[in-house]
Order: sequence, then structure tokens, then C-alpha cells
Amino acid sequence: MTAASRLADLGEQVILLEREEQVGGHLRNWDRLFPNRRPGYEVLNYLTEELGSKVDIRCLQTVTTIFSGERDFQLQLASGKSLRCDALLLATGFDLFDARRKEEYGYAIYDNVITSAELEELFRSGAPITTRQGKVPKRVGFVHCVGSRDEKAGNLYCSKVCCVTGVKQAIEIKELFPEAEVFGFYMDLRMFDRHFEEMYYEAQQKWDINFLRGRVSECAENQDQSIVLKIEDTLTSRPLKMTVDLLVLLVGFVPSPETLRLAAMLDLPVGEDRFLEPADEHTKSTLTVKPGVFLAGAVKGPFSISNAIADAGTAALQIHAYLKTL
Amino acid sequence: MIIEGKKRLWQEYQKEIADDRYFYVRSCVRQNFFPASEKVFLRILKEELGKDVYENAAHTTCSGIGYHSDVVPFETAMTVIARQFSLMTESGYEHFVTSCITSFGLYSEVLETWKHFPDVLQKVRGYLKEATGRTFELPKNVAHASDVIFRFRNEIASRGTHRLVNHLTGKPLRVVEHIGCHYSKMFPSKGVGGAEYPYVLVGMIEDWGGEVIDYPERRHCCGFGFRQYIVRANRGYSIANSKKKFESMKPYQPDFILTNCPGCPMFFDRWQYALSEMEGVTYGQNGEGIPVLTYEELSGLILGYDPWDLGLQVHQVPVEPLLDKLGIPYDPETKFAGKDGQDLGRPDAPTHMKFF
Amino acid sequence: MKEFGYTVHKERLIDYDRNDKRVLNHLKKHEPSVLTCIACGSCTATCSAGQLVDFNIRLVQTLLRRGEIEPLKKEVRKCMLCGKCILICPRGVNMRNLILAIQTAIDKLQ
Amino acid sequence: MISFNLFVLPFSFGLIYLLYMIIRWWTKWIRALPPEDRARFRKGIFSRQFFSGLKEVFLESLVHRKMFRRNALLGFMHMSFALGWFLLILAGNIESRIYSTSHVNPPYYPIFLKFFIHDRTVLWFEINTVPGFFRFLMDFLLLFILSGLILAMIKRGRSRWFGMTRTTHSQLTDRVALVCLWLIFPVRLLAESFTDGYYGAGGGFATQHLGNLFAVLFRESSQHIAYALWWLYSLALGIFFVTLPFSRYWHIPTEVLLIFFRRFGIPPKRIASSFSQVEIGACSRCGVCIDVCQLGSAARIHDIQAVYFLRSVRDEQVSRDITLRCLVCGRCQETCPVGINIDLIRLIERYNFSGSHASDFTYLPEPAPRKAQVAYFAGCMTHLTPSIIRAMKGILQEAGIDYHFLDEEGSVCCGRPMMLSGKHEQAGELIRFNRELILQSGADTLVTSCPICFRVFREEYNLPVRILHHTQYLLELIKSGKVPLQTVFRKVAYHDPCDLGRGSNEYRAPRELLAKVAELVEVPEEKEDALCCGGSLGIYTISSRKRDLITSDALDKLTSSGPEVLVTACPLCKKTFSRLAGIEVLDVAEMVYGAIPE
Repeated sequence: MTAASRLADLGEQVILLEREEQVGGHLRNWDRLFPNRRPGYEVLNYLTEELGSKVDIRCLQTVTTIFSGERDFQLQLASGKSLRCDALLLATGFDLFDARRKEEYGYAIYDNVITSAELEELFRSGAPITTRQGKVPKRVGFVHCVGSRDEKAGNLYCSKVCCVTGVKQAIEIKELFPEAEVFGFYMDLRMFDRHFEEMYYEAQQKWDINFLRGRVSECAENQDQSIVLKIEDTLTSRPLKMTVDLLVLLVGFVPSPETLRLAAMLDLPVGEDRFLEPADEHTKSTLTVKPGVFLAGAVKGPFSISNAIADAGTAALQIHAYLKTL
Repeated sequence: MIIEGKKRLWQEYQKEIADDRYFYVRSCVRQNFFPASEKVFLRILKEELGKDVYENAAHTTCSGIGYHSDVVPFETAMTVIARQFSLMTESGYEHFVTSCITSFGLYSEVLETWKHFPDVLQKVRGYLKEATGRTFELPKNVAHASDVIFRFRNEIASRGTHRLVNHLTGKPLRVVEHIGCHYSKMFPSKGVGGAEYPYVLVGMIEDWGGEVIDYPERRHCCGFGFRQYIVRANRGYSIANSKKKFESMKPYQPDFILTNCPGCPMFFDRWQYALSEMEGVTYGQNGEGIPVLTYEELSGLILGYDPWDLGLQVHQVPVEPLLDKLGIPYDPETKFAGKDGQDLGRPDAPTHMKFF
Repeated sequence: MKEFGYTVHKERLIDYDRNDKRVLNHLKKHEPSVLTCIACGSCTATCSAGQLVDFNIRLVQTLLRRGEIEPLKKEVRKCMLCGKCILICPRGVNMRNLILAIQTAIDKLQ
Repeated sequence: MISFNLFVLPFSFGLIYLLYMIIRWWTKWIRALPPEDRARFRKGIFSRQFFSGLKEVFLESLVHRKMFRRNALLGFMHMSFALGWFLLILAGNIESRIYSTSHVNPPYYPIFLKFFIHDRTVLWFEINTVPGFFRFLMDFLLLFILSGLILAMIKRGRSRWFGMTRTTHSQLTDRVALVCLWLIFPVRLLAESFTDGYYGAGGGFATQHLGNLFAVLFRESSQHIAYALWWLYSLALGIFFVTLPFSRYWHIPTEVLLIFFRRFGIPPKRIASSFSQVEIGACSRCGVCIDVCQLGSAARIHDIQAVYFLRSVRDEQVSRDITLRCLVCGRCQETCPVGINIDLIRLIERYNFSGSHASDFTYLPEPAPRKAQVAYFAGCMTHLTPSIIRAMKGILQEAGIDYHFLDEEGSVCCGRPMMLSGKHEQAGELIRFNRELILQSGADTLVTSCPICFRVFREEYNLPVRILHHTQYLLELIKSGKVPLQTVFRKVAYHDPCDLGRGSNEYRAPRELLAKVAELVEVPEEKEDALCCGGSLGIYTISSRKRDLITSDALDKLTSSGPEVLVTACPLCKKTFSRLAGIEVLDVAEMVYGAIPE
């Protein structure tokens, strides 16, 4: 969205193809954003207003084929329509890791194991947060790095934003249930950006949230449908067993099949981590090896919202510069 | 518990099980632990299902116990297994069925190794040739005996005289299923239902009318863990593991435990006795233990075989309460009578556990 | 009780559900700085006593959080209260009162 | 015939009760003394010490010399009450003898003399006569006291004039006693005046005139008013005497005993004893300790100052947290007019809270130091300021000293921090270890860089060797010309570490050293009044934020005259200051080392 409006501002004619019925991507499902816990819709509204009617937005569109011409591209759409363009920007984002693939956590099998996305949806809808049996959770656990930094899940990379999301959601749970015990089970806490570490400090100091270092190895369901989890308490180097009423899995980023399909059509290089490779990691991070094709945001790997917006701006400028050369 | 979730997983972990012409290899220890089980397996396949099962008198241990106790090197184990395959090849069979879970695990391990490192396979062929002058083909299909029973569970049910239902209350029996660690923990794809929620025994229980208990320590090892058991001083570890499981399953009030491994039923059965003697605890209802069955013994009961022919009298946790629930008739008099009627002698009654 | 020549081994596992959190709760009230520990271990690295014995003042905080009272009791006895750790701690945890308050709390319980 | 009237009863009962309480407690405390101290006491009574004791009682309890030194107005206020009242009683008794018929008078007789006696023979201005003189004197003394009373009232609102920012929050008993005390003298004035006015004679220059005025105003009824006032006067006295033992005024009798305890050489104890109890009772809650406490002035903690702490101990309501919330910097002790060992009483209470937990120091190794003439003990904290160690090594090498670095491989704590927590037994184990270590080194001089260690070495180790702080030792070296120095022209401010200054009374050495190598600038509140850096190991229950407030406040004062370097002589002070200081913070040793020519 940002890239589109920037380009429009620069006087370019932009067509924004969206697969969903609305633009905004994952941001639409997010209640509040880290680190300041401001409502997600604020940002979304800003972006939408900024976009206004500057660009031609076409929702529910799927690109079936792309013909790469000398200096332009022909897009064949599922709708039957086709359209020509001088430059392509892939901003098709990411998918969330399918938590069912971590079978040992029992997601979609045990009643009270949910994902961070589901919890966020609960926050957003304002629906009461209870166990599936309808009782107020007395102890809530957050499992970090679900589907990230995990050879068994086939993802060696770090999804970057789950740590801070975990801390944010933990605080939000405490805001709702001050009496509840909240645990974060982590391998490392990567508070990589500004105000993140302070938020982590607040979580400990103000909200009394416990962070326990170790990766949850397996979960099981008790008779009362609470979850008993096993973990090594690496700080005492002893195995630890704990019952939680609600277990939240902080699911990471995975490349979306759609992105990979488009990449294949444009034969763009794909990295070991199955995210798209820019022309140069440092100096040409929004360009690709293919002239006229550009990348922005989470097609290149895990991105925070602020970083994605910044990246989109850069991409817009790169595209503008490129179009001048035509 | 969201059952759909499990079903979806079970769909993912389907495995091919040959339907006839089996080359059967036995377990080292089961005939001492639960003497009738392997015999019953053969009887069911041959007499009930009319399958072709071949046993070769020359087959040996797979050396798994030695391998897992760190006394047999992997090369040796592979060569021994190569010999088993050569016996199969000679006898003109391609479907390999093992009675032992550890063997099954080891066979899978060896075959995977050979698949990924063909040079190792060549080496082993060389060893075998050198040592015995034998050659061999790889089996087309390797299954554990419980896989085979699983495959024919409906046939068994249809021929059966009993179902896993309490004939007094009409309620389904509540069953704890325990899978031997070496069945699918090493190679989830080689086990029916995978490693986390194996289906092989669940399938039998459900299709025979029972209800499966999923308790927190379900995944935990029975406590055999070769090294732990074989060294006497280490048996404290072994029994502690079993105890952990008993304590975890007790609140669910299971009617019996079903297993598919040589070691597990042995330890569930004997350790319940040992614990009752050491700590005075029992885990079943009103002072009884929780009966432990092998899948063959259970199949036998379903098919209405005489409990004593199934060797249930050698269980240390008495099975009578279970037989009563199943409504299976038995003669207490003949419990300790041998095949030809001679007296096998009665064991001392346990101090705390109810004995019949 | 029969003797079989072996005993049932004790669990090494920390059973968090069963452990005693009363000392922890007392500390949360009387020395809240304990909440902010990030287990970096700088306290242990500089500890005077730690140079001589396997005393781990970082572990004191961890055992406290896990409700492992027995080992905790043993551990706190080794502290010399010299206060080097306080000068090092990046999160301003007040270790010396932590030690004393733990002892007070344990006394209260017994 | 003995003069009597019902209204004397409240006074009399009050007096009897008070005397009973004093005798009861004094005997209790004296009995509770350990044998050797009781012997000292007995010896003392018949020695010259007794009279010097009396002198001190006069100077401190009545004249309030120390108060005067602190603030003239404050001193006068206290004196007018104490001395004035004392003299009033004295003179009153003598005066009463003039009119007394019997040999012994009931104690109330002099107090209510004017009620019983209306001497028309002498007029108020005939002060050359004996009775006239006494009338004059009595009125004069009464006005003297009332002047103090007025000051006391002013102090309520304008405490700054008396050199105090904050004053004590008083308890109920204190307030009751205070009201009575304030009533006694004006009521006495009125009672006497009304009486004298009614009888038209018997008063002094003040009472008589005031009386005549009342007589005109109230005529006949002034007699009844007078009677009522005498009742009120007696009641005020009575109630004051009864509440006294439960109020701050208990310090009046107790301080007297304390003074004799000290005079007779009875030493303070490390555990609760009658000495500490007498000290606690001797606190007059004057509140001068409140302003000097940095926890109050800098960290806004206002409930733990010595006056409140001692009160809560006396009322047996002391809490663990309050006991442990004190820098033990010694500033309050330094300024206490009664000279109570406040820090010691803190440690006694901490000891009482220290609970049942034995320490486990079985891990301490066998000390095996190298033999050397000088033993250097850096101390735990110094290991966190390696620059000090480097400086010391450098200087000792330059001076060619044969020394052994006792704790080069890390130290066993000196034991003072443990003592500060009240655990002396446990501290004893650490002390035994280090003592052994020092003795085995065979050194005749022990040098340490840490004032905390220095103090405990001196006070607890009883070592047969010279114990020096490095500032003292370095001064020796330089005076003996072993270390050549050149002045580095830098303006430095010196901070006195608590345990070196107030704790060990060493203010000279560091200053002399610095004078040789740099230019010392003025520092407010130095030497005895020096501030604590905030890093004190004496305090347990405080947040790091509060500590920082104390440190920043101290820094502001220390750097007020714009030095280039802040110099101290304690690794803990250095470490504490350098976190927040805008300027360089160095140890004296570093300054000296830096002044050694290439």
C-alpha cells in the first residue's frame, strides 16, 4: 500500500492487485501493535487514507501467468482480463507457520492450545478469553519460536517479530487477568528494535511475567483439558513439568506459496529459506536480478510492520528511478 | 481433545502393509515373557485368516538388544540382519514381518541407512558373503506383527465372539495403549499413525468397541530402556519410569493396558507387582492391578480363545477382573494346569495386589 | 515391604505445579527487584564466594522462582553478603536483601 | 499545722508515680548489667567520675551545651525549659523554707507556696530583703521559662530559624505530655497572679502587677478563678508526670543515668543490653538527626531516621524493613546531642532479625600466603576497580617495597558486610579466615585499599600488626622520600568515605597526599559531616533508583565548586560515583600514581 501511494505521489500510474477482498494483509487481523500497543487499525486507516483514490485498486485478483517482454510485462488474470505494465513490485507478504506441523504441541488436537494469531483475533473481536471449557485462565504459557529456528520444522531462520509479539500478548493477558500467572518459554529473547527491550523490562518488572529459558518439548492434555508441558529449565539444567490452562504458540513466518508461484513465473532466485532473494542484500535490497521486477517487505523474509513500510518507500523510489530509464 | 485433529494426522501417516506371504521372525524374549503371544499370532494368521506365514528355523536374534546395550557394533548388527534377509530371499519371500519392536526399529534403521548410504549396503553384502557366502535381496515390505493385526482388525472383529465392551454395563472398556519406543519414534513414517499419536493399537481398540485413554505420560517410555534394566543397580530408573506412567494413567481408571512391544507389557506387568510390594501401591480399582495385554493376547480373547491357552495365567497382574468385564468364561481350577493337565504350580500371592 | 536390591529412583524433574511459591510471593512483596533478573550471570561471575565454591547467586534467583526451597536453603548459606554482585547487576537486582529476605521468608514458613 | 488542700493531690500522685517509675527502671537497668559492669558502676559512684558526671549532667541535660553549639536559638529554648525549671524548683524550695514551720515540708508545699502563704510584710520591690529577693527571682525564672515556651511555639511554624528543616512527627503520648508541659508555666503565672492580686500582696514584680490588674477586672470572683487555676496547675503537673515515662520526656531521667554509665566506663554492647536500653530511652526526639539523614533529604524516605527507629525499638514495634533501611553512614550519630550509638543499636536490631540461618563457609580454603614484610589486601570492591590495584602495584614497585598481594586471586570478604547485616557469628568465620591469612604472611604492616576492610580490620581482627589504609601508607612512603612526586595542576574535590572518615577518623592523610599532587577545592559538608556516596553496604532494603538519588545529590554538593576531578579513597565510593558523575572520579592512589614522574 505504501509503495503504491508513494509511486502515485511520484506521478506514476499504479495498479494494486490484491488477492483478498480488501487490502491490508495480516495487519487487518492484528489488534494492537508492538511496542506501544497502539491499535492496528490506526496504521491501517492511515495507509488506506493515504492511498485514497490515487491508485487503481483491484481486489480478489489472482495472476495466472506473467509474460516477461523486452521492457514490459503482460499479466494474465484469473478473471480473464490481462494487463500490461512496465514494472512489477512483489509485495505479496508471508503466511503464518501451520502450527499443526509441530505435532508434539498438539495444536488442533488439544482443546486449549491456540496460536498467537488466534489470540490476537480474540483481542480484536473483544470476545471473552477463556479456555474451551469456558473458565478464566489462571496460568497462561507462551511458546516462542514455533516453526522458527527449528530444523524439524524445516525453518532455520528467526521470524524476528514473534519474541516481541509474545511479550506484548503476555502483557495484554496480564492486563485482562492480573491474577493470572503468565509464562514465556524462550530460547533467546530477541528484542532487536527500539523500545522492545524496555517493553520486556516492563513485562518483568511491572507485570510479573515469568520467562523460562528452554524449548517446550511436548505437551499433553490433562483430564480437565488443561495442558501439561515438558521443558528443560536450562537455568537449573533440570527437566520441568508445568500445567497451564491456555497455551499460546507464537507462530513464525513462512513464505506464501503464492509468492513462490509468481517468483517461479518470473524465474526469480529463491533463498535456502524459500524467501525471495534481492539483487543485493545490502545495496539493492528492493531490486531483483530481473530488471523491472522489485520486492518489498515479507516476500524477502520476516519483517516488522514499520520495517515493511520503510522498505516499501525504498522500493517505490527504486521503481520510479527505473521507470525514468525507460 | 479434538478428535478430528488426530484423524487428520492419522490420514497423513498411512503405511503400506503386505496382505499375504509373510516371512516371520521372532523376538528373543517374548516366548519367555508371554509364551503364547507369537503362537497365537501364527494361529490367527494361518487358521483364522488363511494367510501364508513362513518361519525359518535358522533365523536368529537381530542383535538389537546387544546393539542398544552398546555391546554389538552397528556393522555386526547390519550383517546379522543381512543374514535374516538372505534367509527370506532363499525361502522365496519378500514381505518381512517381525514380532519384536526393537527388531522392527533396527530393521528400519538399517534399511534407511542402506537407502541413504548405498556404499554401506555394498560393504555389508561383502561382510555377509565373506562370513557365510550368502547373498540377499531387500524385502519389499517390512511390517511389525502389530501392523498385520491392525490390517486385519476388522476381519478379526467380524469373526470374533467378544467386543471390548463391559457386558454388565454395556459401556465400552477404557484402554491405555502403549507403543514400543522403537516402533515409530525413530521413523514416524514407518509406523501407522506416526510417532506422536500412533494409530496402530488405537485402531484395534476402537474397531473392537473399546475407548482409548490419552493421558499425559502416554508418550513416555515403559521403563525397559535396555541398559537401565539389564544392570540390576539401574533398575530403579526403569521402575521409576513405569511408575511415572502408572500415576499418570491411574485417574483415568483404565480397564487394561494394551501393548505392541516385547519389553513394555513385561515391565508394566512385573513392575506393577514390584511397586505393590515395595510401596504397597496398586493402580487398578479396589486393590487390583491394571491388567496388561499384548495385541496377540487381546486378539485371541476377541476371537474367544481360552484365556489359559493364551498364557494369561503367567501375567503377574491378574487378568480375571478384565475377563469378567468382557464376559469371557474361564475355569479358575485349570488356571495353573498345563496343556496336558499337569500342575504348573501356583505362584505366591502378592502382599498388596488382589490375587485370584 | 520386599527388597529387590534396587529402589525407585527420585524424579530429577521440577514439578512446578507442586512446588512451594510462598517464599517467592514474600520476595515479590519485599524485594520486587528480583522480578527483573535476566539470568545473565554477571553476579555469579564476580561473586567472591563463587571463586571458592560452587555457589551460584544467579541460581538462587532461579531456584526461588521455581519454588525449589530445599536447594535454595542450602544455596543462600554460602553468600558472604559482600555486595559485589549489586555493583555488577545490569537490572539493579538487590541481591543482598534477596539473600536475607529469602532467609526471613523461610523462617516464617517453619 | 501542715498546709493542705485537695488540689495538691493530682500533683502529688503524679510525682510519686514518676519517682516510682524512675527508681523501678534505674534499678532494673543497673541490676541487668553484667557483673563486671556492675562493679564498674559501684566503683564509679565513689570516684571523681561521679562529680564530673554531675558536671556533664549540668552542662548537657540542663544547659544543653551541644544544642547551643548547633544553634543558639535552639540551645536557648532547651536551656530555658531545663535549666529554668530546675532553678525554679531549687529556688522555690529555699523560698518555702522561709515560711515553713516544720522541718520537713510535703513536696507540694514549695510548688503551691503562693496558695498557702500571702506575705503582706514585704512588698514586691523590696528585693534587698530575703523574701523580696526570692519573689523577684521566682518571677524572673518563670518569665525565663515562658520565653523558652514562646520560642518552642514559634519553632512549630518556623523550625528553620532553629536550624531544622524537618522536625519530629510526635506520637499521642508525646502530644499529651507536651500540652501539659506548655500549660504548667503560664497557668502557674496566672494562678499566682490571681492569688497575689486577690490578697493584694505576696507577688513578685510580674505576678503582683498582673494580679492587681486581675483584681480590678474580676474583683471578688478572682479568688475562685485563682482556685480553679491552682487545680489546673496541679493537674497539668500530675498528668505530665504520669505521661512522662511513656513520652519523649522519659529521656530526662534516662539521659542522667546514661551519662553516669559512660562516666563509669561501662562499654556499649553488641547485643541488646541495659546500656542499649538506656541509650534508647535517652533519645529526646529532638529531631536533629532527621535533617542530616540523606535517605530523607535526597531519597525522600522519611520514616526510618534515627529518632523514629529508636522510638519504634523502644515501643517494640520495629520492623525488619526499617531496621535494614539505613546507610549506617554515621551522620546521625555524629550529630546526636545525646551521643547515642545509633549505628550500634541498628546492628543490634538487625542481629535480632537475622534469624536462624547459619552460614556455610566450610568451603574456605587453607590460607597459605607468601611471607613478606608488607601485606596488601585490596578487598572485594577494589577488584571491581582494577585501576586502583594497578596504581597501588605501581607505587609499591616504585618504592621498592617487598610486599605480598594477599587477595590477588580474589578475596574472602573481610566480614564487615556480614556484620552490617547483624550476623556477627557468621562474620566471625570470615574474620577468622582472613586473620589467619594475614598472620601467616608474617607481615608487620597490613595495607588495604578498602575503608570497609580497614575499619573491620581495626575494630574486629585485633591483629598484632600495623593496620593502614593505603592513603596512610602512601603518605608514609612519600614522606620517607621513597616515591618522587610532581604536582599535576588539577582542581580536585575530596570525598571522605564513611568508613575511613567518621568510621576510622582519618581525614588528614588523604588531604595531605592530595595537597602534594593537586589543588584541593572547597567542599561543603566534609570531614565529620561528609556525605555518603549512596553505595553503602549498610543498607539492604532500598531500590537502585533511590540509591541513585542519594548519589546524584552528593555529587551536586561535591562538585559545587567546579573541580576537574572528584577524588575519593574507597573503591565502593569510586564505583558508585563514576556511574553518575559528570567528571572523572579517581582514587587517591590513582592521583599519586599519576603524579610519579616518567
